[in-house]
Amino acid sequence: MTTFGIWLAAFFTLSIFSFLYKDNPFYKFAEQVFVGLSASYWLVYTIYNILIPNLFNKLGTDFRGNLVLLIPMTLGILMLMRMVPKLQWLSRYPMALMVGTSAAMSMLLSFKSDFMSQMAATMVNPFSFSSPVDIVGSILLIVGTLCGVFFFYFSKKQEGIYKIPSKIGIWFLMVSFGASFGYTVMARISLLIGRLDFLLRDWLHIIK
Amino acid sequence: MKMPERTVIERRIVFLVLVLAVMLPMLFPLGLKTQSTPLTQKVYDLIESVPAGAPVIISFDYDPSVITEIQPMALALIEHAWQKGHKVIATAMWPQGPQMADMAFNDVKEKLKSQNPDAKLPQYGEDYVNLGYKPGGLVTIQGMGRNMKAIFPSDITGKKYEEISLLEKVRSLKDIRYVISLSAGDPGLRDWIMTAKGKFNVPVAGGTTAVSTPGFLPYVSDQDQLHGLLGGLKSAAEYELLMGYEGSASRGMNPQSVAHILILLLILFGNIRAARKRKMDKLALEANNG
Amino acid sequence: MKRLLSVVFLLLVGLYPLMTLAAEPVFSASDMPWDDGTAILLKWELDPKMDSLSLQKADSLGVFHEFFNEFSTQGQHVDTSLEIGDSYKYRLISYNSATGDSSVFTGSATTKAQWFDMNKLSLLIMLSLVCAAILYYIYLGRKGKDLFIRRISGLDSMDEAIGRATEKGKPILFVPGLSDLGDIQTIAALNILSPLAQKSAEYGTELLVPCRSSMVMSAARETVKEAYMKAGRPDAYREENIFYLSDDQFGFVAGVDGIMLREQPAANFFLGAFWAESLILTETGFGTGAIQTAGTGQPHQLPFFVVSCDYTLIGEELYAASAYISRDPQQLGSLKGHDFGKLLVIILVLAGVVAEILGWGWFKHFFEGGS
Amino acid sequence: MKRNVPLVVAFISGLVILIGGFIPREPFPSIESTLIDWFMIISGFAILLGQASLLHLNITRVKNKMPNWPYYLSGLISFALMLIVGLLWGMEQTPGLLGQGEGVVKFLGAKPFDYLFTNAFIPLSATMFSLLAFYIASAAYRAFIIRTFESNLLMITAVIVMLGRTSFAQLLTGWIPDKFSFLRLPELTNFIMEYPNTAAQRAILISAALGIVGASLRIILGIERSYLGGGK
Repeated sequence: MTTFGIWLAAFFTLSIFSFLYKDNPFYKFAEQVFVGLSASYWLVYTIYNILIPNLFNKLGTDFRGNLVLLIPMTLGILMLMRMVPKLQWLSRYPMALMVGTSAAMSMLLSFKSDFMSQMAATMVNPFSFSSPVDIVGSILLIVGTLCGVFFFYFSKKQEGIYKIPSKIGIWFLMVSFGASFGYTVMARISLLIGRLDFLLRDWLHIIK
Repeated sequence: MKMPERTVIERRIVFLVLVLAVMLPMLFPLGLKTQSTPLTQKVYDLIESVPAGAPVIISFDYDPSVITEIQPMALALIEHAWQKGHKVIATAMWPQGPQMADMAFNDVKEKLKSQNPDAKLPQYGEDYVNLGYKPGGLVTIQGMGRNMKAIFPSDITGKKYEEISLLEKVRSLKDIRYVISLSAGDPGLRDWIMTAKGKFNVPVAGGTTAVSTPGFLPYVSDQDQLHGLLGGLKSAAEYELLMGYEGSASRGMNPQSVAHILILLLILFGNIRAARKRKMDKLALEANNG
Repeated sequence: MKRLLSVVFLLLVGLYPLMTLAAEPVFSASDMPWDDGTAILLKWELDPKMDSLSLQKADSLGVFHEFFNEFSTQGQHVDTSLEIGDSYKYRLISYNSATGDSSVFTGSATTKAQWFDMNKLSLLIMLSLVCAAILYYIYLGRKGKDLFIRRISGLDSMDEAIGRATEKGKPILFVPGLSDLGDIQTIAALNILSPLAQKSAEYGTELLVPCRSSMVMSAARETVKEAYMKAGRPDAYREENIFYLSDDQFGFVAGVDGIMLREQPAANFFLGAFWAESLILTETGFGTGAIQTAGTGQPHQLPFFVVSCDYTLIGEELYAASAYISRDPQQLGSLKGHDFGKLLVIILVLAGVVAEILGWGWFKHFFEGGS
Repeated sequence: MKRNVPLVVAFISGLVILIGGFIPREPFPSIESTLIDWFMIISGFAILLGQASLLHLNITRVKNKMPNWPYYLSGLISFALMLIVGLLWGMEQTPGLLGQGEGVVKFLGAKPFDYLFTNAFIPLSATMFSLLAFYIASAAYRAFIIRTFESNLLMITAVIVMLGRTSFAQLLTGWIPDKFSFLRLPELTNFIMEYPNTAAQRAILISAALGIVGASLRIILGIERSYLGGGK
């Protein structure tokens, strides 16, 4: 059955690739199979990895000690009420709890690591480095960060002298986008390599 | 309606050329070697610096769509951690993660077995454990910082947390010596940096797809928010190099390099063509006016 | 904004003394500062001749057990997961494994839970400042004060694009992203759609809006209809031009591609949330020779938009353009509050660099928050 | 009741977490742990909800014989298949309702759930994203045209990085003398990534963090209510 599995995998791989020629029934079929499998994967894993260990097992083994868990369970069931148009409003309670909690956490955590720490990381003395490459680099780092932030500053018209930092900021952004561009190309090609490797090695045994 | 057809045909030709550019170097490897970079070395050094017996987390925050890039990292990192005698705890912020973790553990064990059939292989529950998937991203990680057992009452086999011997001394994230998140997006490395490092001060390193690599670099600074970063197939190949073997990532670097050159050539030709067209349009305009 | 900034500096000046530490004895056990009372901090500085150590903790019977043995001449270890308010005894034995020399130190400490985490003082101050600024400006906006934000230059290119479409007698294509109505990027896109629809109504140019979700479609219909009314051309409004294509990501893209090839719109707008499909869309649009304007908050897609479009709204510019157009006090006020934060960063970083050059490490250390 | 109570819930849960972020002592850590516990369980149900609505949508499509309905039917069938085998025999070492299913494993070489995962799910998901390689190549030829100074800057960086991250890079520029080693492509790429790229990404992070603070603040204070659904 392992061989059959590889043929199955090859069939699905080629069905998706056929989209490159044009949209066709094979692609449409493979795509919907993907959607279906992915949905049931989530479902099965949610049941086995979350609901059973974190909820039902706890309630099953020690119901009295875990009575408080009935609250999130009720809230969870209210969440499912979203499916019923008339009772949709009930899902707002669990939503509010989740949104409130995660908003507060992400506010604290991202302010610390994306604001405070980034700010501190930019406070460097460029002249403390020995190699000229690092000195130039650190100066670029400071200037680039500040001008980049200024580019996103909307309370001032970018005229006259204020045009300069904003212009420099956009240059840095462009360099960074160029880097992202290169890395994205890299990533996409890698994925293709993986698939061709599967076809040539596991399916056709052309390479070993 | 002439235009669309030409577009479509052009596209198909480019597609075909790309397939060839990737396939040929696979069939006839060029034997190109890769070179290690500081960010990869930093991850390697982090693992090297931690003594044997220390509990560590490798988080599998990706799905099969990126296995080509991330799975080789997982293999190399697991092998390295086992070599150093670390107790590897696998977690997952993506539902497909636990499955990826299991595949990786089995592959590394198989490799170790084929290298030395008599060697003592790492034992499940003693040397490594797979705790499975939990949703919630940074909220969940924050919970791990308080109490690991509350988040993971049992592992994926259903065994209770307190019955797993390697977890005996691991009460919270603070007992972990380093976290490496193999991450393909959200939730993933960013949440580990913010929470495990930002709140609980546990060293965090990462392996990401090349797409998100540039965005993580600001975290590699004197603030040590990120102890090194593996970005894409190239870094995976570098890690294999540091580990002293050639795996799927190193093999992939041959077609990868050729395909990059192809893309660059395509950009060049595209620009030449566009410049020509602009010139022609200009001439036509002048002819019309004059 | 100036007044707020001066408050910040007064606050910062007073914090300097916090940063100094007392000299270390050879081995010390002390309550971990500013925590929940479950950890003890152990620090040591050993004789350089030693090469191994054993850190031990006494159990309830007074018997010492080793729990840590990683050697460093000068180091520290945090013993976690302790009980609040209990006393713990520690012993450190350091030795040289070759010569057999050894020395023993003892220490004890009591855990204590604190009311405030002083390491987070800077975080609290900065966060409060930014939040206060945001709320202040939202309040001003709601009171009807005119909050200034600059015009985003990408918006100017809109007129040019519409003009060109009119000239050629070709339609305009507007894709409000692939996200649903819950995404602020989609809302921003719809806000920008409004003046665009109004212009196209004035010029009598056809406007096509394909949508990925029916929710977005109804919202877009509402927006466009209203704009046509404002322009005084409700008769020109065609509901069927704003339509649902497909839920499926690549199916949607294939559909929009088809429209571009068939209708040959002279101007394309891709505003909102886009993923990997961004490239397929703009490539086709480029092939048909349309003027293309894009804008998204998805950082990975920006490079592709920049190289294949004539104008791109980068990240926050999309929200700023939306706030500029809608004049919604909540959006505007928030944006002004963020701007205050940005100004703060610029000034503090400049000050920090100067401080570092002068060797005043405490300044940077304050923002790092210690650990 | 329908609107205000949820707003209060969001406000209180947000406030407790915010205060707990600065006050390390009890009761805040316990409250936080409880909230996190609940959050995770509710998330579990939320995932169920997401999958259920997808299912509902597809069932409606098949029932009403919408265009392409046979494809949606095949999606539903594969959904049911994977769900059933997953519940019956579990996956990897996780047992299902019928235990570990040794007989089936002997026949297939793996548990049916894992078999489908390896031979259908992995190739489908990996291939889906590898399509993008083709689109990048085609766009490289047809749309990546240099026009302004800014886009030139972008393209030049992209070219350096793309070359610098190949195995050719060392061959191409290895001849540059050590004194100018920073001009070698791999070093140049590292420099670009480490400094200018980091600077710009840092600016983006800082602006985004401010955006998150603003959005979270508005949610906690109930100024922003769109998550409750039903318009503004």
